[in-house]
Amino acid sequence: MIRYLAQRLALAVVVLAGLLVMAFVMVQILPGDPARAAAGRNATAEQVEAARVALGLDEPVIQQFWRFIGRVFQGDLGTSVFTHQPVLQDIAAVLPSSLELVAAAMIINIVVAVPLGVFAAYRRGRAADVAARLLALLGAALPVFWLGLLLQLFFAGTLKWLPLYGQIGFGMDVPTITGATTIDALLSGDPAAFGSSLVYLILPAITLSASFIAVIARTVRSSMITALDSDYVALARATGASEFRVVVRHGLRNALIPMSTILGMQLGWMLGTTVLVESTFNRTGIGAYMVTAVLQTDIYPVIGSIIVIGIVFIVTNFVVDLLQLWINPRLRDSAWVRRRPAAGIPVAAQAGLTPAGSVGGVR
Amino acid sequence: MTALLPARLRPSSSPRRAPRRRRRGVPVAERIALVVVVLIIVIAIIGPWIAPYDPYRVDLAQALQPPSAAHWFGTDVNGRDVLSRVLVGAQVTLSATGIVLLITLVIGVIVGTVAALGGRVVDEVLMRITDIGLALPSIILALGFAVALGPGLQSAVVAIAATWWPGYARLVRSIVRETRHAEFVESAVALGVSRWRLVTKHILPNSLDPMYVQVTLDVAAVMLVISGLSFVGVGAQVPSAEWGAMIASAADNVLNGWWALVFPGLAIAITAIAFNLSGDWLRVRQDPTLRDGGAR
Amino acid sequence: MSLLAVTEVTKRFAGQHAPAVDSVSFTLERGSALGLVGESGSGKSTTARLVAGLIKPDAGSVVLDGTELVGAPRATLQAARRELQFVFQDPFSSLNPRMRVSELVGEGLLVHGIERDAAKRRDRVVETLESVGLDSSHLDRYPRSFSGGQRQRIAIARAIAVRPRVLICDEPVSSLDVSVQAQVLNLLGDLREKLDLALLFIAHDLAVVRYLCDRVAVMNGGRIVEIGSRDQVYEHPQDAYTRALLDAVPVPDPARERARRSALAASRSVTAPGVNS
Amino acid sequence: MTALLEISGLRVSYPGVDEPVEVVHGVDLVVPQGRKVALVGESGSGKSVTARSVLQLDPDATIAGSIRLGGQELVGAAPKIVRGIRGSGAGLVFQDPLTSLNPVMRIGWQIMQPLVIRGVSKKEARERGIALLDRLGVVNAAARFDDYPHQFSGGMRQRVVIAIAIIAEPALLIADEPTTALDVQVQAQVLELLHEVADERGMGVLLITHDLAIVAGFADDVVVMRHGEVVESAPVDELFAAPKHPYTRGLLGAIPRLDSDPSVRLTSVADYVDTFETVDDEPAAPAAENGAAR
Repeated sequence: MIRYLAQRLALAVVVLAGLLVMAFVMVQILPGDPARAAAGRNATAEQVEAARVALGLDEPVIQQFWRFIGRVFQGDLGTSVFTHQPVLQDIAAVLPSSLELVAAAMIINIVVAVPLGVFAAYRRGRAADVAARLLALLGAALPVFWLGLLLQLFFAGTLKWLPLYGQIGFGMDVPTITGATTIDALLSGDPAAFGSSLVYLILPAITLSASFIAVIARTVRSSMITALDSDYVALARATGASEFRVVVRHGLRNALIPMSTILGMQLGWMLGTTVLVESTFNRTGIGAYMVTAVLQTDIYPVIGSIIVIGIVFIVTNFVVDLLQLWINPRLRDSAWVRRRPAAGIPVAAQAGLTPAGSVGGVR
Repeated sequence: MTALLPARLRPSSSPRRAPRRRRRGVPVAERIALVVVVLIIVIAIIGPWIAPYDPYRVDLAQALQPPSAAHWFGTDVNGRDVLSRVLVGAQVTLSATGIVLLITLVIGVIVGTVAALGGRVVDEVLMRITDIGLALPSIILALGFAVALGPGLQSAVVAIAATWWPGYARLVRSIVRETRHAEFVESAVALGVSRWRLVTKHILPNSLDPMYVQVTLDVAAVMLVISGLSFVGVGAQVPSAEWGAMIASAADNVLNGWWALVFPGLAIAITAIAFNLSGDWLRVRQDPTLRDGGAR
Repeated sequence: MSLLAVTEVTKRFAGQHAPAVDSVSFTLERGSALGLVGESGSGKSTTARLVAGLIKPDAGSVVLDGTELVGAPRATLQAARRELQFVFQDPFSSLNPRMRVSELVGEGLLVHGIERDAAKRRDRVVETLESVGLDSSHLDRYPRSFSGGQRQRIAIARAIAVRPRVLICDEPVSSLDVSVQAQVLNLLGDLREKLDLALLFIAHDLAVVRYLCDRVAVMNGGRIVEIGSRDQVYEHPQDAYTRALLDAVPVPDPARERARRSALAASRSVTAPGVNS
Repeated sequence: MTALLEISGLRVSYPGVDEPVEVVHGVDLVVPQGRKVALVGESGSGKSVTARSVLQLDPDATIAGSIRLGGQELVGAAPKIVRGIRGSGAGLVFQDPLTSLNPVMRIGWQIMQPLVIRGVSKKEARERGIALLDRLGVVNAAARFDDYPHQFSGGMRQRVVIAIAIIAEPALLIADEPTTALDVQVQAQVLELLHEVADERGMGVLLITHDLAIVAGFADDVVVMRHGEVVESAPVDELFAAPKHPYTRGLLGAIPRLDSDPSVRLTSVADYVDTFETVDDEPAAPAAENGAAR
């Protein structure tokens, strides 16, 4: 167990270090002169030079790298040229809204995908299976942003059931406490605003979850099939256990192992996919923030967002690794972990042919 | 020569469920998908010649015309013929996708093979690099590259390729490692086969099949990222007929010009479904437990 | 001088406490058959791979016909492989699925430069196939169209095509049905005589080893606990482990088995319940 | 001697590519109360399919004929009746103890399950489980009751599987190659254990195996199957002393034994009956084309 934990922690640290190196390299290869950018358009040569020294750009690369790392650990991700705010402050303002969207999408994802996968496995080749396969096919093929626009067209345009886009109904306002609109509405004790913000969340959340549902349904289906075909399930049946008991207690419990790994990775990927969804639905969030920054060639917000999303990804996956300890008793046995050939690779990547590409959403 | 029977009675003599959905030859849906794939590739090649109108000619008088006999897919907000743009866009989107996959495949196979067959240190270093690549969604990393290289289809292609290869390297590595420890490879070593022959004749031929499947399945995935980047304005730029960019320019008129939005999206969706179905079919076909007789 | 002399060979795998193979020594004479028996995890398969040079030992020496193979340069090892061939346990995974029978059996002739001419090589392949009970009609087929027994014949043909002097067989019949197993055992016995082959035969089945081998080594926990002639080991086992092993082997004779059970029950009532492993 | 299990005219088929494929063609078999019957055959003989059809564990299989367990007809019986006899009418032990235990469940839970689903209190089920495990030779059974399967060796796992199979006190135990995956010493222990437990509880046993040697010491009656049909069935002494069917003679002659003269050549089934080696993935026609086994 200790060995497993150490292994997973070490991996997380290595990935984090790599992430920072990559972020630094990106800053280095950027075209244009950061000193000039910092000094402003009309700066004189001396001013630019002064800015260069002030930014430490005259130092050797290695030294610059350590300064960069030091700044990151102090929470200094640079300053946005356009908002003139520290990047971390900007991100703190927009991230909760994205997390709210991701959480909603995750709930839809699990609620729809797990039962679908279980039914598809149990009734292989029949209606539920065909539905799951169809969904998987569509989920992997429909462009997220296009799906969002189609949903707008249908539910907002034609049926007029749901709002077209935005964060909350016109004329309503909630104080910014956390940054996640639904929670802010709840905290400020405004049920109307809360309802409105929930309604505004529906279409974006469905859009965001669409491509992920398919993957979870497929994962659950295939691990359920493996479990249902196994000797231990046959043995459970042979002792007279009911089908429900066989499917849920024996099958689903085993299906949780690969499922939790993939769900963990999906959380990170969903945060990435907000880039497309938030643009489509005009929501605030880290995705929209990044797109704006890219279009304005505003370096630090982009790099900062990459670091933050990367950290969220690393932390989530470490939490999932901890969770696996609880689901999979074999991991508590250090001898077993050592014997396992590829302990360093996510179970998801070991599970089948497709590497991370099968996690769903837009990579 | 397909037979479920002996497979279920094989060594453990415990009857296992055999996959149900097995028919002779290619199933109908997959057969259609293969035809569509061929059709799309043909369109991507000859698109510019069969387009009825100039896909780039702006004619504001013709803006947002609904589908009609003259304009089957209608016209967009600038009065351009949507059908022509979709046809020409096939070339733009698919060639960009193809280039990404080609770069990815080459890097992935080289890195993966070196990691699998090289020493432990080499393996460890290469795999940790891929870990980082896999720790972030491609689209996020691609945004990073895009801000470095400036918006544009080329930088989108470079960005996606740069972020996509780790998955391939991972896949190649795990397959090659598995193949390397297969008994027939050990048998070749025992026979006295040279290292070169071992890799080229025994290991690689038995490792690359899953790669073809992965590439086919990834056509859809890569295409979606390219069009996604174009959609948010980071990929293909304004007049381009890239499908994602077309959707982006139609997005502002969702409610009064659905056709400009729907048709390029359908083009993406149909292409993606066709490639995915073909990939699934390839996967089933090459799976040794499902493979039918017949020498190839 | 022995054809093959293995001395004090030891191998410990990374991350394991005990060595998988611990100071194993034995010799193999020209044309003789040595059986290596043991339960799973006894190190018998690892020993076979160490001898064949598929794994490098941590210590010890393997001398084939006067040539030291441990630490030998590639070329020496390559040359030795012509003399020393290997047949694997599972004929479903030990044949490259993408090669035809002609290529599989001819590969050794090709890589050792024994028969460079394609037509002559083909003749040799056919000749070898016939010696294992297959024929030229099988040449252009792939392994998947053969049954387990036939595949094992192909694997044997592949190994003997280069006319080795030592054939190492790692559990060659344990994945086969009884009736097919007998055929393959008889084939190995015949080939041994016809080609003057020395056999190193690894098996967990003591009866199989007794049938085929004139000398037997019993392995347990990476060590050889007893080695000797067939009669010596089977009729007068010296080591307690060997005796326990022999006692556990069932014999297809109801009367004998009943007698053995009642003897066992008698001894059981005296001592505590059996080994728990 | 009343018949505990009576199978007659059993036909089992599976959905095939074009039409159902029959793998068991009219098998008759009787397990009398308290007797041990061995069902012997090589791979593909249909022995396992026959045994499993008693509990109807494979939803794909189509079963015809008659299977009576303790007088109760099971073919065509309501699912509820079939489930009722699983565990308490007949218990099942599989070949591979590595795969027949759920890896994420404590072994105690798995042993108790058959009792708990029959309404026995958890406390009592636990006590009985520990007692049974102790009886089956698991040292320190109470302490190991809450371990997970991967913490057990193969032989110990097989004891756990046996405990699961017999805890609900079935009248019949079906053991499907219970020792094939085990080393020879553990095999002897497990067989002996099965023997003792069956005698103690007066259970009938149906042992499925390919190994005639273990049959000799275990079974009272032997049924030999080949290609989905019974070729011979006889009391064990009779069968070994004077096998009637040439296939049985071939099988017996093909086994290397510790008590025979090693210079006497093994015979092969092919010396007695026409054989073709069945070819995986390519039955019928291609097998005939490949029929080169000699």
